Amino acid sequence: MRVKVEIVRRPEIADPQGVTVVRALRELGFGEVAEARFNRTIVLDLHGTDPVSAQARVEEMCRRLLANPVIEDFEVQVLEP
Amino acid sequence: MRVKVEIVRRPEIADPQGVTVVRALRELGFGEVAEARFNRTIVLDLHGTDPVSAQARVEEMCRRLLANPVIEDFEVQVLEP
Amino acid sequence: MNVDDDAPTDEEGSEPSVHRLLGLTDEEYARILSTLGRDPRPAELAMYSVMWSEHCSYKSSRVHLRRFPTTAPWVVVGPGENAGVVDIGDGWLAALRIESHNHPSFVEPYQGAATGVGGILRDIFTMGARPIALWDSLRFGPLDQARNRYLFKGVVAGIAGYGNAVGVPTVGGEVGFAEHYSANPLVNVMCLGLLRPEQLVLATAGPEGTVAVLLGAATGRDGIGGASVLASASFEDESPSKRPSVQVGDPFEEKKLIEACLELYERNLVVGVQDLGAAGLSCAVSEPAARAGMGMELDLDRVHVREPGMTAAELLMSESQERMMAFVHPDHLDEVLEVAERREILASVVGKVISGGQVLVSHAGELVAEVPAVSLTDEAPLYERPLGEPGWMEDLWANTVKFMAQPAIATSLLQMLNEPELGSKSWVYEQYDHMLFLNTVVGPGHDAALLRVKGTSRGLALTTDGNGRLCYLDPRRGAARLVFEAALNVAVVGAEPLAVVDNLNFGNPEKPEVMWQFRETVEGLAEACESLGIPVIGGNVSFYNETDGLDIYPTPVVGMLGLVENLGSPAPRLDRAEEGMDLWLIGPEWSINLAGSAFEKITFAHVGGRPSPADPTMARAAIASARLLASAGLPAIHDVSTGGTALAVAEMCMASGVGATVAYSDWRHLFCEDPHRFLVAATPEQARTVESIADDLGIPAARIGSFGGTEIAFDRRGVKAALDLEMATTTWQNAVEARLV
Amino acid sequence: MTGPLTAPRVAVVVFPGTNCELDAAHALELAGAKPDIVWHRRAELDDFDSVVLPGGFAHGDYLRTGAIARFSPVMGPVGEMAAAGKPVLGICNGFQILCEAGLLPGAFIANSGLSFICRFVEVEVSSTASMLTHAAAAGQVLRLPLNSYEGNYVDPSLTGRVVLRYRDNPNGAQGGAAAIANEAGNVVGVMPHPERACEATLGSEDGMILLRSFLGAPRLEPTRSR
Ligand SMILES: Nc1ncnc2c1ncn2[C@@H]1O[C@H](COP(=O)(O)OP(=O)(O)O)[C@@H](O)[C@H]1O
Ligand SMILES: [Mg+2]
Repeated sequence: MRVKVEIVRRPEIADPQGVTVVRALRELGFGEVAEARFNRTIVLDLHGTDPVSAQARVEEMCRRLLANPVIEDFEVQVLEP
Repeated sequence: MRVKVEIVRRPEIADPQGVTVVRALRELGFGEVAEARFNRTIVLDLHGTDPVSAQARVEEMCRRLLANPVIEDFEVQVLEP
Repeated sequence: MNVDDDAPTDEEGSEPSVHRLLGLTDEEYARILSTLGRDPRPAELAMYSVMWSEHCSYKSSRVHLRRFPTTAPWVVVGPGENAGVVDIGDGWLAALRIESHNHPSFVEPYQGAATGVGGILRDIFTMGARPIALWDSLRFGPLDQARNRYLFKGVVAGIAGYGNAVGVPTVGGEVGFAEHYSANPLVNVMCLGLLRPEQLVLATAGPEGTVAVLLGAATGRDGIGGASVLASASFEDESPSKRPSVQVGDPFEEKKLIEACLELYERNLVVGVQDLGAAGLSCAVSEPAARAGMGMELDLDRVHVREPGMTAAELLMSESQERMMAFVHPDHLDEVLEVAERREILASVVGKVISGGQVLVSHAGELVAEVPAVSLTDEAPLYERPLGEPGWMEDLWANTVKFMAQPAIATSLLQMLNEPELGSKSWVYEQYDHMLFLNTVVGPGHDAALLRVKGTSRGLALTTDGNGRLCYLDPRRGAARLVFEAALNVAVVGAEPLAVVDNLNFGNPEKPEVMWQFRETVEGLAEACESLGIPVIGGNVSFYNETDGLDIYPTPVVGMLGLVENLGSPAPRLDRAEEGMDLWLIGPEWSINLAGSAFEKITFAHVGGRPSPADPTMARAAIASARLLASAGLPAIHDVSTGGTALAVAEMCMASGVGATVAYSDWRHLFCEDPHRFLVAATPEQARTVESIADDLGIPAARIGSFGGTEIAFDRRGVKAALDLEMATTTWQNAVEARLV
Repeated sequence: MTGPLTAPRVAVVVFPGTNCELDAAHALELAGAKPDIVWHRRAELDDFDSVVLPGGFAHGDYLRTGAIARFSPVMGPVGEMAAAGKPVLGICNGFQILCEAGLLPGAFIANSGLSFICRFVEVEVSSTASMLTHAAAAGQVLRLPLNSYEGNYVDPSLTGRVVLRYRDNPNGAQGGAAAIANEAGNVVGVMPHPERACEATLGSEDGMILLRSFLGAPRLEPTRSR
């Protein structure tokens, strides 16, 4: 079972990497870039489980370890069986 | 226009971070985790452009700056107008 | 380049094209045939190809490297092991080694540099030493090209990312820029370790029955066709088969590996240890076996792997990082495995030492290789490649600048301060943890780093020097001058030069001109070391630094270790000059030779003429006097090097935040870079000390100016050329950083 | 390790990847303590008066700095000591771990300049109501080495008490925070390294003021941390 987790920094928290990349892109001639935000995705492969419980277990992993609730939200998506 | 870029480390390239997180998850009782791979996503907001040219421009940004072609592949997805 | 295990069978033999693809010549292949008396199996061919690569076998350089002096009473381990080891007294030994990671850093700067750091650390802790300091010597093309900026930033971030996380401070380094490195940056990293004599471990397999335990990261298809093979091919070759699978560094794994290995040594649980670098498992079994005069059985099925389905050849060639092979007496095996488990690293028993000298490798239950260990190591090919002085040397020497008039000194100096080559490198070293372990008494930004050895009164000084432009103009003179400069650099922080490691970065050794540069360089280094009585205890050779047929400048980098027996008064530092102090120049009479100088390069874009030779007698006097002055408590001492006296004065002024006025008679004196000169800041009361030390050693000392004011001023019979200190400092401080944003 | 008989016993915790433990122990000893290096699997710290989580890269800083370390067995007793009002100090990576563990508010993100920063910085004592700063003078300026990539403090809750503030905010930290204390003041996180500034030969002795303060701190009332 493959599950994808996207960890998104909450919008009110600064994203220095995003700020830097916008500047660099504009210098390269991509003047249309207004904003950039960096997130992390983690692709997990799980042994023998079903989509429903995989979803629940990975959400649990996010709450306990993968995301920091002080600054991050997360989104879990079961990709394939 | 909002565009999402997913930057994926090529599968044959080692991912030490993934290895460490698998170990940590297993210790926390998530024994079903077989593998974890870390990727990056970048969400870009672009001024006044259309989906077709946005797609092309962002692919160009990936080739020039956002992705490292030696170890990474990328995927561009136009999210909303 | 994956070697397909199924393709050529035993009976048919390997296709000749396979050996060529692997970088073996037809003669080398014939040699394998005659060693084995049969066609090699694919796994065997893989082993020969990596072990006989230039990178692992030193086949083009070995005949020359024998020229180095390598012995001294304090040398415990000379060249040949993973690192050199010297006795520094008070029950401590120091291990030192330098390594290049040029080609991988060009392919992927962050990971290339990071894994370079990982590799040099393993060379040090393989010896039983705890790594206590790193040092980097870097060369890039000019920063006005985006690609060079990318490489420079990536390499520095990679060194920082790995070194900081693994927990070994990077206490200094050097960076140079020249067009010749545009398509071929140089990334050399030096590491210093400390150990107790009883902890010394050698890379030997031990007696029959010793078990081989593979520790650390899982093996994947990393760098196959990478460092060892790629190092023998040029960058221009972009065929997919030669594109390496980039190795990724894992400083966390390495940190665990360091602590685990150090515990094994402390508890005396290993017979020998070999790190896995280029040539991976092939090297880790054959070299220790050959050293022990034994053979080895290796069972590839027991290797812990990252990806399924790897062939025997891939497993044998893989350059996966953060792996070590420990050779363990069977009685200690359980304890070794317990240490690994507690330290949270993987361990697999993969083989054992056998008598008879054969390396026997099995995979999927079958014997896939059976070769004499020494045929892979000591009996690797050795070439005496043709060499010849390049036709252009005479022209180059004759090509001097004719100066019509005195240039504007202040403007020239400002122009030099604005060059990345001479500007402040704080953008680099502030990204490196240079303070960990609480030993850094003098850190980056000075001529050498000075580390205290806690629990003793001793200090160790560390530096590297390299100057491609100088060595291009005269490899022998240039190389000799580097040794003297490095020795003087450790002397100005109060240390006695103790040992040299060298990193020889050269072009294509198949070109006679390059081989000539190489031979000349080795001669120059050897002569200088001999004249100072300093042994060469290790080094590294990097050939094939060429792209599209253009070779880099011949760039030897000399690493020097110095010893201070008594760290008493505060060590001299660049930033301790003060208003009212005198400025002294110690060294031979003024010279006007500007060949190879930064001044000619920067203000006239000229590289030509013949640099002055070193003078061993003056060198010894300069080194000894600098050291005595440092221990006599002189506040600031700084050698005159690239940029000449003018730049050296400016560096002291900028660091100390005080101006100076310097008297001169011929402007060329200010920019000349001839060797064996250094500057001293001294209070008027210290004048006697300066004079008497210089006198005793027979080296001229002249008071050439004094510190004070807010200008760096040069005065010729009342006519003053002055540069505002603040403007100088801002320019110098921005020379690198401002070009990167 | 030597020291006066009454020397406070300090546990210096080592996680896999920690690298400042010997430095912390060295400086604590100079400051008069009796430090012991303790492996992260240890599940009790009964013998200790206080605990220090030193700097480094626990678990490689993988995932998030401090994220994995907070689950180590030793963090149980660290939490108990924090609740009991005993001095708990996190330095650099140790600070990040305390935040992840919820013993201090806030979190860390990359420095605003996106570079690792290793150099001396100046910090001002903005509050003396903490174990780390009670022996210092309010407004006093200290010179300490900074050594971090993720030193940029963010605290959406605005509940941490800033006890040291950068004079020239080098990493973008919210409110210029260089050190934060909990409400009771017994749990403190500091981003610069006081242990690197305890000897004149290393460039500064200002760190000694903080470490002595930490060691001499009286027992405070139990905390009501979140
Ligand atoms: N790559 C680097 N890493 C760390 N420190 C560096 C690096 N490059 C330069 N430095 C520091 O900056 C100082 C100035 O460098 P450099 O001009 O090369 O010195 P020198 O003239 O003595 O050879 C050095 O003392 C060194 O410690
Ligand atoms: Mg120098």
